[in-house]
Amino acid sequence: MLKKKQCVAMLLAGGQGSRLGILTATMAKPAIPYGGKYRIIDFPLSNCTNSGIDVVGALTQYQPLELNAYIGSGSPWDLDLAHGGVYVLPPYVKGKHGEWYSGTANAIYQNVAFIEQFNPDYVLILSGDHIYKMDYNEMLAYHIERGADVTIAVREVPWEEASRFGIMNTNAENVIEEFEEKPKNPKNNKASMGVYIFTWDKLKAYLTEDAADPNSSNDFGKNIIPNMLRDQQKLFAFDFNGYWKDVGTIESLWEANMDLLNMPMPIDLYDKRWRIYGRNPGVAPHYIAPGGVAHSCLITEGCEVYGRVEHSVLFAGVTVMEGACVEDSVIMPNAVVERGAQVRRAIVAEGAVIGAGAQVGEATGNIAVIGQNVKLAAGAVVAAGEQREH
Amino acid sequence: MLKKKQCVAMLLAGGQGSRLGILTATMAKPAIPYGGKYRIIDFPLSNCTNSGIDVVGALTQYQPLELNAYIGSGSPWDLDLAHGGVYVLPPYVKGKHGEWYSGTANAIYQNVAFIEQFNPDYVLILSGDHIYKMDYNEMLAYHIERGADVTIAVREVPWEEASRFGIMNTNAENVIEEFEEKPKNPKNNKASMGVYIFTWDKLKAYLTEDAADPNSSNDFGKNIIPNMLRDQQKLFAFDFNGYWKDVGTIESLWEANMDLLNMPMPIDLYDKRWRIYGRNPGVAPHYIAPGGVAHSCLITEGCEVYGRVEHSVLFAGVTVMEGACVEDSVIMPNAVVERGAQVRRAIVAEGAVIGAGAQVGEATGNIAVIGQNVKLAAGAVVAAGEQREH
Amino acid sequence: MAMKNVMGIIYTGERDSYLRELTLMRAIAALPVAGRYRVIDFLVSGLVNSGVKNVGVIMQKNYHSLMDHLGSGKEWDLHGKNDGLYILPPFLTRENVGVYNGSLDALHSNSGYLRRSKQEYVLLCNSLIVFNANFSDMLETHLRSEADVTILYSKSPNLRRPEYGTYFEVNSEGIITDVEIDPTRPRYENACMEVYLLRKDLLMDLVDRGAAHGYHDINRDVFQRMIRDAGIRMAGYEYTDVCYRMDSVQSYFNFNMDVLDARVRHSLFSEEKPVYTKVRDEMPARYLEHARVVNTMVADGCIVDGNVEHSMLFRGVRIGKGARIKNCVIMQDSVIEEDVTLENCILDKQAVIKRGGKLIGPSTYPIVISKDMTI
Amino acid sequence: MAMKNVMGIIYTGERDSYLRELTLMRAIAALPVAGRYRVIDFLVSGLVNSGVKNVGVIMQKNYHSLMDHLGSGKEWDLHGKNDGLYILPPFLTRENVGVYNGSLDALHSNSGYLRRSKQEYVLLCNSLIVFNANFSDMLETHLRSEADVTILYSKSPNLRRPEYGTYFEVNSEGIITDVEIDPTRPRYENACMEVYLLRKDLLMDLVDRGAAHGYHDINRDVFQRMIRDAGIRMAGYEYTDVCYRMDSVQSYFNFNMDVLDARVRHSLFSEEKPVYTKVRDEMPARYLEHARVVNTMVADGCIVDGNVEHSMLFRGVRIGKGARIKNCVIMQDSVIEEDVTLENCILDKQAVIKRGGKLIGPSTYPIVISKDMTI
Repeated sequence: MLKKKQCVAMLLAGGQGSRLGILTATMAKPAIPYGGKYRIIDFPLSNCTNSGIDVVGALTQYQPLELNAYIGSGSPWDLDLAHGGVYVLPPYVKGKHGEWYSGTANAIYQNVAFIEQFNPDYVLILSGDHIYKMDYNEMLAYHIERGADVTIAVREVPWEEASRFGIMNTNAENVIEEFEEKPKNPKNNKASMGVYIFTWDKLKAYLTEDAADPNSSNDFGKNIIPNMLRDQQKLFAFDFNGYWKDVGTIESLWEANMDLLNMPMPIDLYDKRWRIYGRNPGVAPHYIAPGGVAHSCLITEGCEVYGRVEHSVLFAGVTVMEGACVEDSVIMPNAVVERGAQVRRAIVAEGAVIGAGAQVGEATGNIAVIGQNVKLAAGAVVAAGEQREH
Repeated sequence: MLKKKQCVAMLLAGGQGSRLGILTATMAKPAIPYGGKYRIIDFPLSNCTNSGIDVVGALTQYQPLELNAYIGSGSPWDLDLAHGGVYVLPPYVKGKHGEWYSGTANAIYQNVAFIEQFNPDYVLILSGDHIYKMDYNEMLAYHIERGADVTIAVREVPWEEASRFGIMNTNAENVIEEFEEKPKNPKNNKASMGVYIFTWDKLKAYLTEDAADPNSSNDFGKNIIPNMLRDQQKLFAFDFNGYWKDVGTIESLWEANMDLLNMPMPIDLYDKRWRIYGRNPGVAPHYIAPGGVAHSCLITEGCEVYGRVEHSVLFAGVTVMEGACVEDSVIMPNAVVERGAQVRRAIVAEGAVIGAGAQVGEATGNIAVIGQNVKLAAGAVVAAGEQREH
Repeated sequence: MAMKNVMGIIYTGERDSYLRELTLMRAIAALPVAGRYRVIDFLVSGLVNSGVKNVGVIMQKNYHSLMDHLGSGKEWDLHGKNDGLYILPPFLTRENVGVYNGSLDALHSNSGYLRRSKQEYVLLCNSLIVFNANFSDMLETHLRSEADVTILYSKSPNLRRPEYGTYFEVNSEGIITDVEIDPTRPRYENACMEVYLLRKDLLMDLVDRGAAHGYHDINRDVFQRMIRDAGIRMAGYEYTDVCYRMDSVQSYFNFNMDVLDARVRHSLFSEEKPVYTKVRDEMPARYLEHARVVNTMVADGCIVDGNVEHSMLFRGVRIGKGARIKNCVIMQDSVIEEDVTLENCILDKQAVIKRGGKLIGPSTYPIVISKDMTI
Repeated sequence: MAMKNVMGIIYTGERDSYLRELTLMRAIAALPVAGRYRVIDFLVSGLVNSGVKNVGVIMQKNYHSLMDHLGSGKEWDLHGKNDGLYILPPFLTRENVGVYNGSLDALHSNSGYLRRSKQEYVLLCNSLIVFNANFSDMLETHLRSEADVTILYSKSPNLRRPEYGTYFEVNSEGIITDVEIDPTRPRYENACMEVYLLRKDLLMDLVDRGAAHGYHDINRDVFQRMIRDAGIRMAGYEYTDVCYRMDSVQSYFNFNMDVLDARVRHSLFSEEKPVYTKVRDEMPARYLEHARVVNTMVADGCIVDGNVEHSMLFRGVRIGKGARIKNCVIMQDSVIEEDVTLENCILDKQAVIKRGGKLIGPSTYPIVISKDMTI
């Protein structure tokens, strides 16, 4: 019934993101708001649609509700197609029993039947927690040209950070000869971006082998790639030089937002030929009142600014009342900063209310976090690095 | 983020349908083909869209893949909306653990957060395994008018069959006073159709109570409705007089298809104001060859008939070769009946091939079934009532 | 009765000469307003929010930008195969190369669409009044009153014009008892909003009869004559929220400036009655180091480094350092270079004001810079 | 290079007078064919199946049914906000009430759309030839040959016409070396299919220059002149599968009858190259007790109780008991009552032949019954 596709994308969107603390208590990591109007998942989805890849299986597991509602029919990304589009794929019962995804490779293995419906030649594996713009089609052409079994996108990281990543040791032709997960003494600084293109037959064979191994942790980095190296399959590295940010921690999420305030922006979100799409809140342009101040910041539609906003990112529907001040902060959708409140170096999650005169965060130190829908009492004080869930 | 809706529909599409034998070995019951071009789930989905109910949560569990691909973005039913539409809802992990739906009520309970997103006043509960046309909006108006807590659609069944159903004992005002599940000596012949409208606040309270009861089987008929009767809530019956068919067994599925060959058809599928929508195979009109014969049958697009088809239903892309004969049978999509084969009183599932000269079924007796993609050898004989899975 | 039994028809062929350059290449319905909308968005969204599932838009001249804007109706969830948004351009057949001679002519040409639609009632609207209504109450009142036609009206001074418009007398039962057309000074404060609710079969009958009499305009030639007829019950339904008529450069300018007022803004844009429009997927507006913006609405995609006061910035506008903007409406993708001074101006799309430029208009007669102009 | 870097433009303003009543109220592109399709479906599906994501359809006169059919492009997955299906009706501005004077004029009017589209190549097509192609090979050949323009041609006798059409001489490298236009008897067997592949910037340049010279038709005035020019490399690409030109009632009739042939049917309709069309959600065709149907295609929604031989039944046709139908094309929703005899007829949509009626035309000149006629 379904049309053959050259390449199908599988997006691992199930990450629990526990290092993001209370921000992921009620939503999956890929659903986290970023950059004033996006969610993290907008980046891989927009990259797919801009690359001409029009079948995306989004593998969800943990807290899929918000992601489900957010993805909906897929129309914001032009993925509401009769022949393809975006499918949300949670684990399901087969025969008499069912099991949750036990690892990244297991998540794909459990969806082999989904992939086979499209009879693809190649499968693109993506993760849902990075900010970057990439033409997967170029990577696919590179993969096909070299007759690779798997191509792994890599980027050079500072040598001193290399030991935090999965490092690819390659020869001069970019053939991967060795893979080291978080090596103490890295021989190379090419880190895996978690973007893989597999020739589907090969991947299927390795997934099947992996599933039969009771000692496997069913993970691409720990099992599939090492097994392929062991068998001397053709593994290539694909160099990527653009902006790439893992937003796995509170600090890195805050930083990724602050990056957009730099001149020039390290990632161009104005490019009409590579738009980042997202679900639109459908509200009026924002309003800066006679007493409002907005400097070096991003403000999107639906906001009302009566106070002062400096070096910050405001999402849709945020209100900053008179005398309030927001600095070096990220204020997520529909949050309210009441009269005279001060928010500094903080992330205020969706729907939170910062009571009049409250103080959140400090001019230096760690990022303070106010959780979703938290109503902070008037005059409350939240220290640097503190997280408020209630 | 989501718009308030007066009424949200929740469609229980997780039925394993074990009484349908090998037909449901690889697909969920609501995905079973019916009537030449429909799937069973097309009926509740089309009823929703025709009734103006534009949020449908489809609760899947068992073999959701085909259903997922079939529902896709929801566009065949005009349910690919930015504000609402159809959502496929499998069980998901909350916090550290997850659980499968343990019963019909549990399936709704696990999706309370989904429903709450739309802040509805009423929730319509549907099941995915009945063939009928019904204006849920009329039932909703009836529910609202009476200030009911729950309204249950009922139909009169022959008295002799009443003991197979859930029977509602009502007073003259259609108030339900007693509910008996499969009573030995029924006092009434009003059977529940498994279509409920609940006032959402009430339903939520009873679901919560039910979830806390470790002895409950978490079922609407066994637990929720009896508990509401116990507490003397306002339960109303809503009479439905149209065609309604449970296609829970091989015999009833076959019968429901044969019903469409009667004159006049017991269910009007020509009505332009109440179309039954489905995913279209997108193939050319069917072709009857110079030697072909078609009598008293339904044939849809993409078929090629070189042989004889009598009193049968042919789905898209079926081929009946020269000298072959199909009688009193249901031939599902893309099946092939080769030269000289005889098919009588049978259901041939999707993609099956009946080899040349084979004989499937008999002119009397039980229905023979050939499973999905089964290749029956030339000259093979399948007796009445037999099921072939390989 | 549910609103899904009502279809909307929007006639977009209004006279537009007082809007000068602004409507040279677009219908009034396609005029950009309030930073990211077009005039027609309010009406289509109002219909959809009320529960209407079938909306026909009658196109007249100049409809390319309107068609492009409405597209498949997807933004309004009007893209189904059943009902949805229907774009009805003038018929050009082998014999007839043409433009409608008026709304009645247009309705007559589209009687096939009317007949095929399954709704029993029609809300017939013009597209030059901006308001954000829920029509459910109007429908209930119409059914209760047993009137043949119910007409929406407003007491807002924004609609009153000398020598232009239709004004009613409405009695205590809501029945229209007298009507004035284009009076020098309107005697009645109830201005017709040109939104008519009636049974579809009655409308089709009126259209047939009107066409047979050689009439062209359904408002003037049919409804207004009917008000004077005995035997036909015309009721008025008062709309009490804000509304604006877009019939001149001045009224267009005033509307955009009024939206800066919280009362007007919150009345037009609220959570219960969202206004949908075509999405551009721009990034949020970016304020640079020297930005000083007050009492202004700013849409996504803008980059502001200058001074802006009491203005409306549409999507993708650039304001350079040192620029001073006051009382301006600046449409999509216009570029204001460094040290420009603008006061009381309307810049159409993609206008460019070069570094150091200065344009100061009178507040009663704003300067209009045409689309794509570079100054 | 991927086909997503190619945009399609379909010009639908072909001359249609030999199609008589069939095109009185519709463009050739909107002619119903093969039981459930319109002529344009084959081309749009072919483009989409080849990987084209952006298709512009230039509308001329008579385009209501075509617009209604294409809708938002959803059936072809061309309904995105990025790329998709663009309907390009003639410009009617405040000054210009008009119809294009030809394809070149139409392209010139739509140069804004061309410019905004991000594809580098254009496949420029006419809409009166029915074929189901995958254009990827043509693109590869074009790139390899380094030709400026590649033109699709066919040796099929179905395209050859006396005194009409364009015919090429093509050398062994695929380069077009001579051209004949409207010859009394074509000397070359290679008939131009009026599908041109070229760089967008070259097309825009040709259109600009053509418009400046007052030309109207891009085929005759631009491409065919260019073939004779030195310095411009025109290549031919042969299409070897079945193709039909819809330029007269007879060719329309023959096409529908030929589809009954398995070779033609399987060439036009295959799993790899599905043809998409607007969906009607009809129930399957229903054969009643007295049905006797042979060598016939039958679409969904039909109810047949009579005798039908060598015919094409569109969706929703009713054939009464005792009726005898032979060599007929019966369009959507037509009703043939009991005991009717029809031979060599084309019934347009919603025609009704009353009980006992008899119409027998000559096979070389089928009788045409217009839409909505009752006989």
